[in-house]
Amino acid sequence: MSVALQSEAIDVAAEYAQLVGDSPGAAVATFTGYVRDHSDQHAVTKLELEHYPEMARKVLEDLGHSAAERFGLRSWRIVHRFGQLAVLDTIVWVGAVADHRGEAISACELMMDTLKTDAPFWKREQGPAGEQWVASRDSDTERRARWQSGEAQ
Amino acid sequence: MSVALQSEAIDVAAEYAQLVGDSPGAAVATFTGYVRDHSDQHAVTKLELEHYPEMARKVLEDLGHSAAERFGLRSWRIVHRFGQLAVLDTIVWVGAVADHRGEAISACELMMDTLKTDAPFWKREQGPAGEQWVASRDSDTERRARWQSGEAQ
Amino acid sequence: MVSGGVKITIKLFSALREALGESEFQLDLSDTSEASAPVDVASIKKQLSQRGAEWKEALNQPNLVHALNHKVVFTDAVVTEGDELAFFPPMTGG
Amino acid sequence: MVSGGVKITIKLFSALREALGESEFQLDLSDTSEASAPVDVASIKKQLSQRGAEWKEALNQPNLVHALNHKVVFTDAVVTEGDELAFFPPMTGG
Repeated sequence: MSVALQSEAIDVAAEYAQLVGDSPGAAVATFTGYVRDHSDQHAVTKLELEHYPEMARKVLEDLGHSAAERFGLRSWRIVHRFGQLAVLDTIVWVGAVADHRGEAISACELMMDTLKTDAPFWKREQGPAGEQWVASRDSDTERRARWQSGEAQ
Repeated sequence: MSVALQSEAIDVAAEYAQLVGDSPGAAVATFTGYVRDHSDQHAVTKLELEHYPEMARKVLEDLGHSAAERFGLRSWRIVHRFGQLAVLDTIVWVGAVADHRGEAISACELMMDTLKTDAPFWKREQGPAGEQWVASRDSDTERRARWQSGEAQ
Repeated sequence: MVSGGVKITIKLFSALREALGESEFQLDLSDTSEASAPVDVASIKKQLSQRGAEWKEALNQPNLVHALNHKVVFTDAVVTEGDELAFFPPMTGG
Repeated sequence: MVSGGVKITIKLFSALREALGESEFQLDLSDTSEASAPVDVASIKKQLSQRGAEWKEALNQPNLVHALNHKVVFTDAVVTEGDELAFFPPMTGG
């Protein structure tokens, strides 16, 4: 039931062990996001993640609590990095523990979809073609909207 | 892109590291199932998992390949245990690597939903009330059917 | 057919294995099948049901699953020499 | 109000911070707001837009997000002393 904002790489194995050790359940789903080596148009070699620390923490905590309530989670964890990242570095890790698989998997999906559009982080890509801020994606806004319309479950 | 059937506990951290090390992608989703301490009506202290080895391997390989094709996975892995299990032991682990989160998460969900109804494993629960074979769940059959109707994505 | 005729392997799992006390055996189709008709899963269920009341009951439960050479099939699937045919209740893994 | 009036904190992030060359500053609402009318996000955008063409452009882009005390709000949200008001482009984390 916690959020971490950190500049260090995410230790996926340690996060998993702690999440499950804290409150074992029958079903554990996780998602890890890594830095892509390309964006929509450009090759990417580095990524800078700017964030709004106080708001990021609040948004991620709210969204963890709301996923926990919606899906009856036993536990959850959201870890998000900021600062300088290299290609294939971890960016984000979410984990959910529930009694049944559908709840754990849907909670991870909800946390990721909401995080993408609601958490105050901004990606700045660096590559051979120079630097630019990453534009937000319509597909992310659409995935986010599914949870409000009840289309996703 | 592989299946393991084993009587030993699943080393989740090692499985994760190998899956991602083999073919890194931007999005990695995993699901782990553990032995519940209760079934629909009874307390459970132990579980015996009978399986049909040759068919189990074939079914799980087919379903991994079909999830990979459907969701354009870079890699996937399914590990299923058999034999004597204790409460909170790992039973099953699936992992999927894709370019985008929706594909990785949906692939894990598809693999789990299909595995539950199609892979030849049978659970026998042991508890204070005696032993019994676990009955199949209508909810599992319904979740499985969503993938054929196109309701799930 | 001097060498024992058309043999297939039958496998039973879970509650079915337990109820019938067997997990695997050879079945000779030439004993009971009609000379030229193709043998299907339904006719093998019929043949095995003659082994006794518990066989008849176990093999005719509504949820019975049949797998031919590791693939779930309907009762009209044709069975030929060397095939492996398995009977079991609905699966409960995962 | 001798001690400087009604102050709030303004924060700017990402492309907005970069375009305007500031990340955080204090704004005194009593300087420009009308005596008794409540101050909302829209009126602060108007006040800041008077700082120059680049401010006007940056604060009037269609996708601009405003967060008041760490919560996304519409432009009619009322701002009071001590509040923290942030402006930034759509978020691209995860």
